[in-house]
Amino acid sequence: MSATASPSRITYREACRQAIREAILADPRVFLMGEDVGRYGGCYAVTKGLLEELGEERIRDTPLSESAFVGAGIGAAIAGMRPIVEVMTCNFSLLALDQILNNAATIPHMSGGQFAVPLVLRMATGAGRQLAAQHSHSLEGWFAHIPGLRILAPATVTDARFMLAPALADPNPVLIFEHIMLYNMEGELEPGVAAVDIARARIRRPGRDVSLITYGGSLFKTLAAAETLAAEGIEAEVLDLRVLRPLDTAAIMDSVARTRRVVIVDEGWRSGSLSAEVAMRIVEEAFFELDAPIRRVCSREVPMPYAAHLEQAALPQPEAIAAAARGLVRPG
Amino acid sequence: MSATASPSRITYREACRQAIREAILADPRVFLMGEDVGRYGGCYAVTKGLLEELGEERIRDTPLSESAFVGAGIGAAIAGMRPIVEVMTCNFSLLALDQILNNAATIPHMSGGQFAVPLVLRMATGAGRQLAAQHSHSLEGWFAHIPGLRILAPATVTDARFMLAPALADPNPVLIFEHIMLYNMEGELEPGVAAVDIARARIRRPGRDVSLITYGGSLFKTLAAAETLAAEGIEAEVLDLRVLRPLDTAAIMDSVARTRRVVIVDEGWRSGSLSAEVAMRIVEEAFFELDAPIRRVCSREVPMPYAAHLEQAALPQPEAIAAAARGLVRPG
Amino acid sequence: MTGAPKVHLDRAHGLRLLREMLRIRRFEEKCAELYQAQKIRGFLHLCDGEEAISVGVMQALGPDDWVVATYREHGQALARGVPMRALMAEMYGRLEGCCRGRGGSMHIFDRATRFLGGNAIVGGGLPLALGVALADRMQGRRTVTACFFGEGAADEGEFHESLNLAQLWRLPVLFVCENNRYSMGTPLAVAEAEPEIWRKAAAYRMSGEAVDGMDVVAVEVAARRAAERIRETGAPHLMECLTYRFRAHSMFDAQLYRTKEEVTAWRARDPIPRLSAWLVQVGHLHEADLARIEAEIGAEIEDAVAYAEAGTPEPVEELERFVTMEAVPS
Amino acid sequence: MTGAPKVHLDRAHGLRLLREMLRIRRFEEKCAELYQAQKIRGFLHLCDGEEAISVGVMQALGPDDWVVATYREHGQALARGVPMRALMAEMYGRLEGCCRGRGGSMHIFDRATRFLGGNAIVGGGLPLALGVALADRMQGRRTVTACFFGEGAADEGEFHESLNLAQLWRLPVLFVCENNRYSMGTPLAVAEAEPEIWRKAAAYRMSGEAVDGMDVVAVEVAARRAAERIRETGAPHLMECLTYRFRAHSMFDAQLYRTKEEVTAWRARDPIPRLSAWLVQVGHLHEADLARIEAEIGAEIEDAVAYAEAGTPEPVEELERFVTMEAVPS
Ligand SMILES: Cc1ncc(C[n+]2csc(CCOP(=O)(O)OP(=O)(O)O)c2C)c(N)n1
Ligand SMILES: Cc1ncc(C[n+]2csc(CCOP(=O)(O)OP(=O)(O)O)c2C)c(N)n1
Ligand SMILES: [Mg+2]
Ligand SMILES: [Mg+2]
Repeated sequence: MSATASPSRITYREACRQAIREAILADPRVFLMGEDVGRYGGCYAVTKGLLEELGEERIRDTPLSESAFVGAGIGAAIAGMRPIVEVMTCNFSLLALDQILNNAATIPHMSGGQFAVPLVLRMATGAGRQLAAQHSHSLEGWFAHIPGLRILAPATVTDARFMLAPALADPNPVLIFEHIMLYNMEGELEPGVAAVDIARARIRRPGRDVSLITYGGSLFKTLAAAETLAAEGIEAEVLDLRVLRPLDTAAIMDSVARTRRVVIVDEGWRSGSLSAEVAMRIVEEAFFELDAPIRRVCSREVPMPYAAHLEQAALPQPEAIAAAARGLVRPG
Repeated sequence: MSATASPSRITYREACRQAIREAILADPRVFLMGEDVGRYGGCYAVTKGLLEELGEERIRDTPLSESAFVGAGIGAAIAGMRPIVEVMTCNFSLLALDQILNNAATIPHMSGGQFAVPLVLRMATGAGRQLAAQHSHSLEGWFAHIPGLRILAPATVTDARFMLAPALADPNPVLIFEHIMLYNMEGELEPGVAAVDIARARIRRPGRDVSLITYGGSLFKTLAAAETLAAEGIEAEVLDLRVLRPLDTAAIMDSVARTRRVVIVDEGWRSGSLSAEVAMRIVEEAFFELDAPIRRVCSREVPMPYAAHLEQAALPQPEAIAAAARGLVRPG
Repeated sequence: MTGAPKVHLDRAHGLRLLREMLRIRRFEEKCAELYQAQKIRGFLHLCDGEEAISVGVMQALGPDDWVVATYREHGQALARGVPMRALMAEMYGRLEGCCRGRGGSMHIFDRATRFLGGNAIVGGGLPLALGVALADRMQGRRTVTACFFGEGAADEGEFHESLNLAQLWRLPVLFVCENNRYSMGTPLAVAEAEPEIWRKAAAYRMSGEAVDGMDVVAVEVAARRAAERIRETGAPHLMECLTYRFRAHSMFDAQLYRTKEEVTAWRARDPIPRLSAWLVQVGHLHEADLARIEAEIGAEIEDAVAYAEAGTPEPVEELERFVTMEAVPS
Repeated sequence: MTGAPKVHLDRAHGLRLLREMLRIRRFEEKCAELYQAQKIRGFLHLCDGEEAISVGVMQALGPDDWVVATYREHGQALARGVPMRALMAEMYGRLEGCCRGRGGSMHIFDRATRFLGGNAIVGGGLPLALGVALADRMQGRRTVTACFFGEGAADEGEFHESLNLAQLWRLPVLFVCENNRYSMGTPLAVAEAEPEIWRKAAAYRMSGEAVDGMDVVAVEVAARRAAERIRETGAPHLMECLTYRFRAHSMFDAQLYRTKEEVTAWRARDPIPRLSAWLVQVGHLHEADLARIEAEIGAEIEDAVAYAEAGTPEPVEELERFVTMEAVPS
């Protein structure tokens, strides 16, 4: 089944799988490795069937050893391959963080440009499935702090389908964060798109009254909030950052220039989340264009509880997003 | 040599040592463990002589295994001890980050309050000694993102000397970041201080024209900038955050209310550094009190180069701080 | 029955072992049902087939000893004495759960029985075990810390670092590897260059052994012998228990990676019928006993479910409680 | 001389080994001087006493093989053929350095000789070595990757994870442990429950051996034998080289942790006089040879210093160059 023949309505999971499959078929240097990507069928079933089709050389089940296989991916990228390394979920990426920061992100610069690390690291992120404190992190904001990395957060099936190829073409390490609540989502592939610009944010809903800036799993909550606001006569613009590093500052400032009011929605814990950086960029570059303080809707600063009502209370929700926007547009 | 009999002019290194020694002598539950804290005499010679005086039970050289001995510290804290664990420098703390985030910071909440983790983790941080990309990180901002932790950054000899006891008394994990450029610094212990309030920031220089907010190794650069500004008739207030989590937001807002202009100085890489969070707090709570955009002076977004001139170019410097402040107070 | 001589397997003890294993089995069968009914959510990992390990090991522990558990820990928790009510309520996400409903299936903690989690990071518990063992030793307590982990965890760096430190510092830890031959869908041989995990102990000059994990008495014998020696010498020990999980890794697992025949062959070694057959044979167990035990367990489970059903949600206002503690609990 | 038979130790080869070791020794003596003079800054780790290992191992490698190094890597770099000029200029922090002066002593990289760092995170290089070995194998190249690390690194989780993966996937890595008996100030026995590092190979069913690291010929013999087998089978090998560093860990080390006598005793096993005495004995080396070699090395070092002194600082405007690459270099 080639990419063009695929039905245009697919799940996010299927989009991820098609992208991986296509990349491996297209380039003998590309392979996938990670825990349970093969025999098990992949975390959240993303890679189901690929081992059978593509074989053990290209679909590699690794032992439980995040540091070793991520480091091996870095080494393989340096030595001519184009590995896609899957760290099942970002919760486990901490075990490989030294390799990512001190090797992948550092060797190109530190070696004076002698070695590049054309590596793609995929991982699931986020909460919402009652997986509790150790399995519900949103760590993409941390990775977005690291010079040398490109950080992507595909939220739509089109982005999930078409970000991988440009990520593999990037001579630098690219990390792709897939939100766990998106895998089951179905969507229409945008017609005519064959590659996504992995340098640019994307307006998902134009508006004039307030900018709602978000990414990843929070996009659909934010769009829902925008609907609510529209019913009240508030036209919110929804900007999907989708590239968390380097941030598309121009797109942010454009939107701010139009709306002069900003709410940032980010599933990370509030303090020190990416939302703060986005806000600070706006303060630095567009302070005098703001008509109101910037607001953010983030996760509550707690280890994520298992109980559904507490988990939902800890996460950003459409009502809170709408309320924040309303408070800016119609204060008092 | 008891604390009270110590000369009031000491080095930062000596202040750290005295604090550890005093804590171990005062409480049988306290012990120190980490790489080379004993026989070698400690990283940057902080713990020199303590093994000989206090013995192997209380001063424990560990193997090179950051995850295991930090996790062991967490377990020991849970089971009744009050460990001081030294991770030589924050550069190596990545290897223990899973233990810190998923166990130390999480178990108290996740267990429903059944277990506390009264652990102190010390580590060196920062750049300035030409140690290059893998040994020059400032990661305290990352840790300040984690709910459940208290993060301290003593900048003065008094703070280095008297933050440890309250940190050990805290029923929660406390991380202490000591900037590598401070160890050799001599200073006067503040008379009459016997414990530092580890909930509160501290004004190091009062002023009315602009707030310079900083912490740790950048404090003295910031004070130098304030001197420069004073000579030009600009009275800068220098606020030493010293507690990076939970931030002393009240102290920040107080200062902003006075000066209405803010420069944040932070040795972390600009994007996603703690500076962004401090700025966002101000935007959230005191937006209408600001007379000018917030500025920040951070490290350039590069793996730290070895060459001295490049390292200095990458780090925040007094001139840049003064220039940023000047730009706010006397724009155009 | 292998190793039996060292344990006095009288009727009472035999029935206790049987009852404990059955209790875990039935409890988890109920959990699977409740998961289908969406009463339990999140990830649910059953230890169906592996009950002999928790039950056998716990026989060797006293009330002051510690247990450090995995995310597949219902058996570990029940065998240790964590009350079933608190466990079930936890999985229901209720305030009455042992962790106020915050932990769920993967994060069972219970201070009263020194049950230190419930850890969903593979290998994440091993360093903790070192610490509680160290603390007890420094405080002059002659306890043992039983640290459970899967064979998959033996591939993580934490395993290596922890075994080294434990042996070096003579930390009284009983490392219990539940080798069920798969880490998720990855078979032993695909993940481990040395699939005989117990042999890795030698890399730290630690003592190690493999035990038939489908034989509760063998496990008990080995655990008692090990715990005794640990208490005496302080030196840790690695015990690999060979076992198999009869069910899926979690509730999201199509089990593409193994054959039905393999599962069936292992089911033939089910530790529960194995023990009960022996007990019948030697005259310790009669039909009526089994019926009574099943009835008692059934009643306990019903009670636990009722307790959980009647449980209350934690008030949302308490969401941030214990993010930082106000005092160290004692 | 142990193991000599397997290497044809003719005069030319004998002199080459001697020259290579001397070259490292003299180079580092110069570095120590330049550090005192503050021409070199940062951390500086000398391998004084350990030269036989790099020199011996590199004999077994061809130009297409990879080397993954530590932060104590001047010997590894020089023996591998990284030009001395580029190395010295690097330590001076000059644009002419192999890494444009960005890496310094701990981060020597050289693409031409496939010298992949210079890694200042203990154990951080092992996973990288797996990767280059895997890439070469997947691309059909029959190379060997020599991965150096200290015995302290053997305590890190990365060691464990890397050896397992290497053996499991048959990755052609020669793991070279430079066991100098101390990690900073921590003696072997204080850090390792099994101080014979080579024995840890068994935990992964990997072959392992200990070699006298003060005997360059023994190292060469073992490395050649191992490399040959690795090239044939793909299976990795762990080679522990027993050695000692005669000097401090780095330039900030009062060496409180060991006695002068211990150092003196080890100095008696200095690999350089050991080889030269043998060469003299068998008639391969004469006074004049030694003088000539020393003179040549002296000249090379002088030249390297002059080169570094004449070097230029990287323009500050280029600070951000290569933070992200514009293309993959080929
Ligand atoms: C560090 C880490 N990596 C990956 C996972 C995802 N994961 C959960 S269970 C599991 C398999 C663990 O296998 P094993 O240790 O053998 O225990 P078992 O499930 O067989 O009892 C994996 C890979 C995890 N929880 N933690
Ligand atoms: C992960 C990590 N922890 C700690 C350090 C600090 N450190 C630098 S060298 C060293 C000792 C390493 O010993 P070993 O591996 O035996 O190598 P040697 O220095 O003896 O050559 C330590 C602890 C480090 N660089 N990296
Ligand atoms: Mg298993
Ligand atoms: Mg060493």
